[in-house]
Amino acid sequence: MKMLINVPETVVADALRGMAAAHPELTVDVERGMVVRRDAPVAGKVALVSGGGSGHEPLHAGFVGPGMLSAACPGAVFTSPVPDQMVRAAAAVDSGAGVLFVIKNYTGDVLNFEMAAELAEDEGVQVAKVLVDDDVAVTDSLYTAGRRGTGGTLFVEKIAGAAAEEGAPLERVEAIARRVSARCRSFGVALSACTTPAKGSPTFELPEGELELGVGIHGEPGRERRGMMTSREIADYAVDAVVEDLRPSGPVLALVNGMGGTPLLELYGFNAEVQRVLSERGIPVARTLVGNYVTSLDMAGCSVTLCEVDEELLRLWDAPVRTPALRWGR
Amino acid sequence: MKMLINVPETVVADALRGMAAAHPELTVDVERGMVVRRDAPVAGKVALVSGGGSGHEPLHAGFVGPGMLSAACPGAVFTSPVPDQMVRAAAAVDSGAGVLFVIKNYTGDVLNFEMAAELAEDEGVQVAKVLVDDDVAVTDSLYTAGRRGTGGTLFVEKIAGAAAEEGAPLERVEAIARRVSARCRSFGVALSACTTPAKGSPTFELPEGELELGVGIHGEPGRERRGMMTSREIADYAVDAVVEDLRPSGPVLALVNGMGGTPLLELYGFNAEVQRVLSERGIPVARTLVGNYVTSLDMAGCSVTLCEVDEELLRLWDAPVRTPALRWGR
Amino acid sequence: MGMGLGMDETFDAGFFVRWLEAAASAVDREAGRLTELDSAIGDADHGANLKRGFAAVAELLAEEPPATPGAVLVSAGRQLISTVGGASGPLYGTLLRRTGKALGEDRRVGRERLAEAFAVGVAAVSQLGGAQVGDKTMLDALTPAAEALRTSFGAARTAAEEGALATVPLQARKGRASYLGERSIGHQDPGATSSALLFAELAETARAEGAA
Amino acid sequence: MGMGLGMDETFDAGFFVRWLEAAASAVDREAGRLTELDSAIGDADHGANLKRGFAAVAELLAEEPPATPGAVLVSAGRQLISTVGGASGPLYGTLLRRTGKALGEDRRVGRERLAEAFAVGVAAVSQLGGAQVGDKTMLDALTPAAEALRTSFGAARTAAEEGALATVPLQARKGRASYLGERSIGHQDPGATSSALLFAELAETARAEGAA
Ligand SMILES: Nc1ncnc2c1ncn2[C@@H]1O[C@H](COP(=O)(O)OP(=O)(O)O)[C@@H](O)[C@H]1O
Ligand SMILES: Nc1ncnc2c1ncn2[C@@H]1O[C@H](COP(=O)(O)OP(=O)(O)O)[C@@H](O)[C@H]1O
Ligand SMILES: [Mg+2]
Ligand SMILES: [Mg+2]
Ligand SMILES: [Mg+2]
Ligand SMILES: [Mg+2]
Repeated sequence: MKMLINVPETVVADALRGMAAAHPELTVDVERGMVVRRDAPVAGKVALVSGGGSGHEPLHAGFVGPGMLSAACPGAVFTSPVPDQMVRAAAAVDSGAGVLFVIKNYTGDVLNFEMAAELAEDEGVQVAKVLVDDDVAVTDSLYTAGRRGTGGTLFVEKIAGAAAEEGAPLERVEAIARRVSARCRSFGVALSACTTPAKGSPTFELPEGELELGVGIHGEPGRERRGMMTSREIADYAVDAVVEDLRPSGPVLALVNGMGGTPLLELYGFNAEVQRVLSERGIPVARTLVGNYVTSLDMAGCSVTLCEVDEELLRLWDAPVRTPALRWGR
Repeated sequence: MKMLINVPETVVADALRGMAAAHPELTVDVERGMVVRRDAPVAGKVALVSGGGSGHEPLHAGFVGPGMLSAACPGAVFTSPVPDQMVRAAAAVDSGAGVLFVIKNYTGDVLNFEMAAELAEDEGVQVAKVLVDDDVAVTDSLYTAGRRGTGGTLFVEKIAGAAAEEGAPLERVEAIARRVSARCRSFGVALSACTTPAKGSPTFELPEGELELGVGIHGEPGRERRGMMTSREIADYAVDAVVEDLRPSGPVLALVNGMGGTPLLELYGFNAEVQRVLSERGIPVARTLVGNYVTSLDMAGCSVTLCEVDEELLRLWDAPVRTPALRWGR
Repeated sequence: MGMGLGMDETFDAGFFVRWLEAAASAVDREAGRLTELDSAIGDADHGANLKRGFAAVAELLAEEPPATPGAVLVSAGRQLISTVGGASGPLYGTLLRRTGKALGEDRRVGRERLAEAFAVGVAAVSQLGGAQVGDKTMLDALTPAAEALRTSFGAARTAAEEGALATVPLQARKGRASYLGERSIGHQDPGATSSALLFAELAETARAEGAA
Repeated sequence: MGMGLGMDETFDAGFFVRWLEAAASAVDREAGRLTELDSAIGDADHGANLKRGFAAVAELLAEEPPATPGAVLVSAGRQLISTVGGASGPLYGTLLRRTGKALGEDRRVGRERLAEAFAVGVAAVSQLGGAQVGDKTMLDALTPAAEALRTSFGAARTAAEEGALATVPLQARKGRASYLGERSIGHQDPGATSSALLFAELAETARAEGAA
């Protein structure tokens, strides 16, 4: 498998250096593994810190900026960051108003962020935490590590980020983040496996005529493997999986997300099918976002995330955001 | 080769329907194959119309909006649009101030846009044209169809679009577009071939340990094929190819572009190497844009475009833009 | 050959409609091969392009059959321009449109008259695309075919086929294949191949109606 | 065995440094295999994770060798937490840190004392990650190994190895492999495998110094 890299060991540091050059509006600390809003700490504002394994770009570092994250801590590829990163990031962005950790539900992320929270609190930072576990492909039971965090992260980070930007106190930002997290569900589909730089070959075998339904963003297998399906069939399956779990009673935000290797042309076409299913199911769509936002390296495939919103959450979604990957409003 | 599609025949129409759903701020005419700024025609403003084969998304439709294109005409995959599309788009966006056609230099695009220009002028629209031919991998001689248009298109559309938005008359918008086009050069590298929906298998053979230096955005071969190179070596080769042709004497804008299948993580890492070479060559970089902007379906690889700018062009680059794929300023 | 038909046999609009319908079928049948050829030295769409265009031509002609040979070709040419795109759309569209225009308003035209009109159409293609015989394009089939049509439909077919085959050793100087430089040598040009297909169907249509 | 050393043989800080250096080499050597195992039921990074972490441990210990066995383990554990990430970083980090803490400040510790401390460390791992023996995690190797260490280093090595092998038929209930459900059956757990590696190196280090 060919990659546009030097050596696997330096991919994350190289990417951070490249990001620093492209985004002078961010402070990128390559050594300490963190990307920080240049104007942080913002006086009186609650800070949001997230992070996770690399390989899901633009998540999380591409979401740092006014209206969204205060800092992101990228780990090695598919490996959660270490507590030191989050502790330093929290110290860098805390204005005294406290810090919300946005944590995707993976054993590694949870353990490292929890350790970081303890250490940061020891240093006098007030820390709240929100867990994102939106992937309905995993049964949330005692027999699993629980649902995985995927596309819902974008909604949590954007909406809670907007609340923080408006000046909401930590408790309220945390409550909003939890509300969003509770109302997000996702389902992912892989058409091809991803290849990590360290391994250099696909992380799982997906024969030519098959796809993986319910894949995770690290190439974790999902519900089942099937013969190739059309865009229409995939949309039916994915949207139904999400809707059956979420059972929305009001309008939703829709994220039609690419896993990294699927062309935007196909993704937009897939969105047409997603919208068709949603309309057939009578679910009103307030806003739709199409693109590669929560990726899995070069994996071909897509995911659908729905987030049920009330007026307040929709207003916060529409609020201005200025980050490398999400940008709107003034 | 698996794709997230229904049938090859409908991919472009499907994508346009999906785009319409995601972007209520655009008018998408699926039947007539055009994506138009919702507020067009804008009184007194010169309009910009571009287009080309599909498969290069977000180019061009993703660049429609205030500060950039007035309309885009997507053709079939890798096939230039037909004149009827551009004639209708010109009619839809012309306020009387005239229309600039931004044309990538491919035989098909040139012929179809030229026919469209004649027909539009017959209908009373004043049409100016700018040709983008920035790909230094092709020798510009009597023995070729001339240099291809690739990443430079983004600079031409953005900067000329900003001039039009400011109220510059057609002559001036055209002059600026030509100035940008004359000062843009690109070089592309493929790590894997792309697969068109119609063909269903890679459009060229690229063995595992090799890459194609100087590839075009339709998978056209370039200067040479070599054994796999590191990000560092590729940056040296690509930047030098561009710089030797452009010979900039002032600051440049840099576009570090993904071909579609290369993860953003790798692309940012590649940018670090591009910046290193530029700094070694003593070329100041005014702005850098990293991402998948001028793609070639699922091709893995990258391209580097440099655009030498003076103060005016830089100011126009920085001017506000509000499109699905490029968005900044207020 | 002959079949009792003389030198001054003429063809009406229906003949040209039947030819273009046959061409549409042939292009549909051979689309994969044309795309395959275009994949080697182009962008793998030539078959899909012509399939889309000729299907639209056949549909249009079935809906609104024009009254004269010239009108059939002009209308088919316009339809190709409006539906194909790429390089081949304007070029084939111009070929048919200009050939049709050269035929004027006559309700029936003879082969030699057609050959002359085709020469006009081919010249227009050369002017539009700036290519000459030997540049490894459709002109390498069209030019000798139009010339040989002065002799017979069969000769035109053979000339087009030979012209297409003769593109194999050439280095492309126009169109997308020109980017390949020397690497374009050894491949048959897709456009010349589709041109040969059109002339083969023309000869077949004529033969089916007893003409040579 | 024996080699003239009695039951009450004790080990100093240097012994633990040598063990962790040997572990770093072993992890470096076996990184590909660990990643391969993690690729089957995880995310293909376990080898790279531990390689990075143990290299950092070896470097730290070479630069600032702590004076007591407990300090060596605490410092190594902290370094793992600070450099590994993922699930295994906090878990292995906690194992060593809590084992080290349990050893207190003594300059030399005996095997039985070490076994007791390990039991404390293993319990901390279980508490932190919420996993039990049988969940197909590193605990399936660590728990029997800590227990067997009461008998001998060799017994601990064997127990860890058997524990790792015994994960093959299990269905994972914790960590990333749990997403696989039944599909996790038939694969050996990468974390249990690396745990076995650590106890193998512990036994080797002890053997090289004449202990059993
Ligand atoms: N300048 C030209 N003059 C004549 N024919 C050309 C020219 N450029 C391209 N062609 C013909 O067009 C064919 C390619 O058509 P097609 O694949 O449909 O368009 P595109 O190259 O835009 O993808 C070539 O094989 C060649 O025969
Ligand atoms: N909750 C847990 N308790 C104990 N061990 C665990 C737990 N979750 C995962 N592990 C161990 O961690 C190993 C995976 O480590 P690693 O691949 O480095 O981290 P990650 O799963 O975050 O990629 C698994 O093979 C398993 O032995
Ligand atoms: Mg991991
Ligand atoms: Mg084409
Ligand atoms: Mg072609
Ligand atoms: Mg792992």
